[in-house]
Amino acid sequence: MDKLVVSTSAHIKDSDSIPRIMWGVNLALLPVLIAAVYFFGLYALGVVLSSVISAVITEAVIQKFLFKKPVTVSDGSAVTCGILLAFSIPPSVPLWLPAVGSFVSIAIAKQCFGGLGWNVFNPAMIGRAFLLICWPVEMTTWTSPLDGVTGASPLGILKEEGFSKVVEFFGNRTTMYTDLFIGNVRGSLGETSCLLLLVGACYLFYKKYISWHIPVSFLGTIALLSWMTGGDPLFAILSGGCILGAFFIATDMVTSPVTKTGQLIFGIGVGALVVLIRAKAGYPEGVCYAVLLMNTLTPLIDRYIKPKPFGVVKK
Amino acid sequence: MLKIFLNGIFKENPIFRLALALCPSLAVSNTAFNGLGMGLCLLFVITSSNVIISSVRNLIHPKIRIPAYLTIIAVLVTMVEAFLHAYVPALHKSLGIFIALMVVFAIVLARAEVFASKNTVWKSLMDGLGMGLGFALAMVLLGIIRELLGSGSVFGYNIMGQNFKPILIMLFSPGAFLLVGLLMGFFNWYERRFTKNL
Amino acid sequence: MIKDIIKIGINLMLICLVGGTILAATNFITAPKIEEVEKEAKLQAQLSVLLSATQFKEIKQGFFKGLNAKGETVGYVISCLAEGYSGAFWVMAGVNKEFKIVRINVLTNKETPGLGSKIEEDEFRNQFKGKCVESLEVVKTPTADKIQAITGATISSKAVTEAVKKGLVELKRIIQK
Amino acid sequence: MNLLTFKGGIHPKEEKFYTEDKVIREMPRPTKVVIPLRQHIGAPCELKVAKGDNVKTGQVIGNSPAYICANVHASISGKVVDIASMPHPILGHCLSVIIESAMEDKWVEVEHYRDWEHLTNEKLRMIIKEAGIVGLGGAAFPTHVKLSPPEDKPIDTVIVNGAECEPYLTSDQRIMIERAKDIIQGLRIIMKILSAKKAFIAGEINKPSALSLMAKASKGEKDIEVVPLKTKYPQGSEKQLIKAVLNREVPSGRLPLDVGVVVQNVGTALAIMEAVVLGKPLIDRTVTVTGLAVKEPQNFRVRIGTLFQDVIDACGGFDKEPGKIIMGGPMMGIAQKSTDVPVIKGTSGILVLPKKEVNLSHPRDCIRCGRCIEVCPMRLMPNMLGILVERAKFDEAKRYHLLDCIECGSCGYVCPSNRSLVHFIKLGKFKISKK
Repeated sequence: MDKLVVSTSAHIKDSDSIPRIMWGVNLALLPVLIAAVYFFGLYALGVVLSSVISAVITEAVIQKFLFKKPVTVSDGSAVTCGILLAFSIPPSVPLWLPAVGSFVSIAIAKQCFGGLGWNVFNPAMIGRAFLLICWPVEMTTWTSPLDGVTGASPLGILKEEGFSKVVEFFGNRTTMYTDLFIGNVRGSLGETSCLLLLVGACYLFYKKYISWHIPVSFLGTIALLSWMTGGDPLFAILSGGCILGAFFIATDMVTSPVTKTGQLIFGIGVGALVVLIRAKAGYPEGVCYAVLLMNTLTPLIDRYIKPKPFGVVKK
Repeated sequence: MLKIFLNGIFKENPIFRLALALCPSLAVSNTAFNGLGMGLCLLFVITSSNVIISSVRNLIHPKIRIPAYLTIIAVLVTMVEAFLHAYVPALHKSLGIFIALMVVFAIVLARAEVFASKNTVWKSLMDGLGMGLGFALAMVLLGIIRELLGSGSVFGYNIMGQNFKPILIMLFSPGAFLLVGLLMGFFNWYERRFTKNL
Repeated sequence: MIKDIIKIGINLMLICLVGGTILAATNFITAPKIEEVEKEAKLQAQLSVLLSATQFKEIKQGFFKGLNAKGETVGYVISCLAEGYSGAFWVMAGVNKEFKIVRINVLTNKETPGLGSKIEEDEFRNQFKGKCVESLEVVKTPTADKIQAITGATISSKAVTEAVKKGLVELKRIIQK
Repeated sequence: MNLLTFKGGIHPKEEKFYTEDKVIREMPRPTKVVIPLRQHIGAPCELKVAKGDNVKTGQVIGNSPAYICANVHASISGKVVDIASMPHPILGHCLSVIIESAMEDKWVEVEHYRDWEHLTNEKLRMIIKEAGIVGLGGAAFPTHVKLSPPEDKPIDTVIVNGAECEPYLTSDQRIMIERAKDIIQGLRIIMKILSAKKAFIAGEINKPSALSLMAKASKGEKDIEVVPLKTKYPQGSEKQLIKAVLNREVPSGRLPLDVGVVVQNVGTALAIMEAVVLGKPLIDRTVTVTGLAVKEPQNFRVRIGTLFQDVIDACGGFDKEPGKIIMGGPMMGIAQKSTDVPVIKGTSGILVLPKKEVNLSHPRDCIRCGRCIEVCPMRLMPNMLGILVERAKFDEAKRYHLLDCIECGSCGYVCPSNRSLVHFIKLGKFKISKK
């Protein structure tokens, strides 16, 4: 009787919590991991494990010894970060590479900013950008699924030789779309299988961990802009990291705007930047940098896109 | 006197504590050699500008002190550039525009305004030496770390061996930016620990 | 008020006068030396691509004729501007009398260190030896008669090749006129 | 079916099954009551009795000449044994009159008016003020003040609030089922005072029998309409209710009467009827005693001043070890330190949560998921308010409309980081009011 809890309302709470959401996202990424192992072999599992283990250890060590705060690795956010990083790098990288990337993701992009909730940039994408700058050769060596032959990714062919060569590479348009959709193409570990990415995304929608605003505006903008610039909209969406980025990376709660309108703007911005980078910049793929660039605008969007409070009349 | 000298090296290190002169520290600290060269140039410029400005501080009309200081600094920098070009062309080539840019380095004008214009020649000399040396040491430190991680060597000598995959970002300004940030954090942390023990 | 202005004027004038004098003196000392250094550097650069020559004569801006000790033409040196990945840079190419490349040299480049900057390395440069205009084309696969791009730095490789090719074509036009 | 509602809000587990079928029973007269002199918003009452006095039920023991104030009455007859500062469910401590019960329940003489239609509005307001009636939904704002709108703001509509959107609570629902006719009569009195032309009785659709009984009771009365609302929290909040029923938006910082509406809780309507027609001052109220840790959850008619412990004992005591005792509902109620606090006019329920239902997990930093923004019925940004108050940036928080918050707790309910957003907002309001 003497131990009654006294706290401010509300006294009840729905069941969602940070660990539930983060582990939910991890669960949604599981089918993609299976696809990665199927297409790229057990080595892919090694890459993911190296990334995840490094992320978890980094977070735990920094929280415990540097900041002397409670260790929160069990909430799964470090694991999510590690998986996403591993999914966005080529399958044939040496195993130390994802580990270094995860270290940078967690140490610099996440903990330096104050930990989960305060990071301005998507940690996994910072890790990837770091790796791409530091080891460009390893980060742009793509191997074919199943047989492991290296060569250019579809987007690389598009950049260098034009769209007709891409179609030629796949055989015809139908096989191109099916291969891209199933994931039987060269590309990053977790980017290739649109089908299983969508399966995971459906789970996130079902759990309401993500809303439609960012994915739809992101993919819609890419399709629209590539159609307007004479490209193939379906190819633009299915190739590269678009699907992974739209459903799992750009939708990161911490680094995207909080309001729905803001999220629409964010998605449109990312989409437009992806098309711009693919068309005009040095890289064949631009999801990573597009997301990071829009991350910088998130605080601005949140500052100007606010809900109109109940009963407040616009002057 | 010694205190003024040491002040610039650690307690008010231009890069890590005052966060001044960040532009050159990001741009030309990519190798230890460049860092050292830049550091020595600045050491010369800031020391002589401090000495000259402090010795003429009572002659200059307060209304035009900034243009006057800038003229003095510009003369010194131009001299440095000319001599480097003539006698150390290699360094001149790798430092490039940043030698001329020393004119507008915040740290030089800041010390002139904050310190030299209010203190005696001797004190200003010490301050200039301390600040210059602090800057030079910081630049060499940055240069060593960046060269080691970015090219696997220090002062051109390969250290990391052939299998080392250089961390290329360290050769770019973003890498330097990260490094400066981390070192600043380290210095803050160190000072906080240090003062707590007192 | 007026007194102040005069005072400020004299003040500034004195500073500029003294500063100007010092700079003039500096210039007097260093200018010849700088000229010498620059000349030497240029000669070294030209020599590095056309060893058989001992002196060079400018035939047009950026195009030099290489002469040996006897005053015979042994080849040409072209300095060409390449549009690289992170800005323009100078490439110097030595050409023999048959308009085949002897050597090329990348002078000032800001290409990505460790990647685009590999255009400075011998492995890439040596490919140009003996090539004529027609074989100056970048491919991605190992090749004997063309130029193989550096992995991950196609743009830089292309920039060098294109620049040299352009210079070579121009040189031919000048000489054959 | 497209039911009326507002934008935002949440739908927590209703948990009404504990008590929704339990007929309201009169709780046995307690042996002792503690009646605080402050149970309403406004000026505190002045003491009108002395230690050792004998009082009768319904006797005024505290009143005040201030306008915004409600009289306090003795809720049982007996002897004033002490006047002291006692625990209070909202204020912590408050000067209270402690009455020990006599054998008999003797009432003071009361005047009552079956034919109240002939009374002047002034007289009716007077009766309501004398009876000490306050809003029984929980806010406890003196009702006579609410029924005296300024001349330049005519009231066209009265809404009787039977939404009872808080989980667990069923007292309003039971009143509507058992006293439908009386509520309509109370509403008639309100409409007469305000000369309102139209009245709505609004309730959430999860109480179909209450709504149909209200509809039956108001049959043939053309100006009274029963509106079913979507079951959604906080449907019972005044501003959200007006938005749902009339699609009128109360301007920020203003009152319902600015849009020509007065909202009264069903309990208040009943109390008005009892005061006018039966001459009974507000000495008791319906309280839902519920929660998993209570042995026999009940809807009780409880005398004001009865201690929580006595009420819980009347329900058979605790079934499990209590973890949290809340006055009111789980969303906006106030957690109590002990059971030594009395039932006051604003006590709509006593909710006892067992240990395992108490949320003890630690709050984390905001992860900017935006759920609080989605559910906020006032369309604020609770995440920003929380962070700004945490950093003591109260002026900035004010610019984010901190003062518009109705403290419904929806944001805290959905927050995956488990942040006490209402706590921060209450703190922010307090700090701003101090400035």
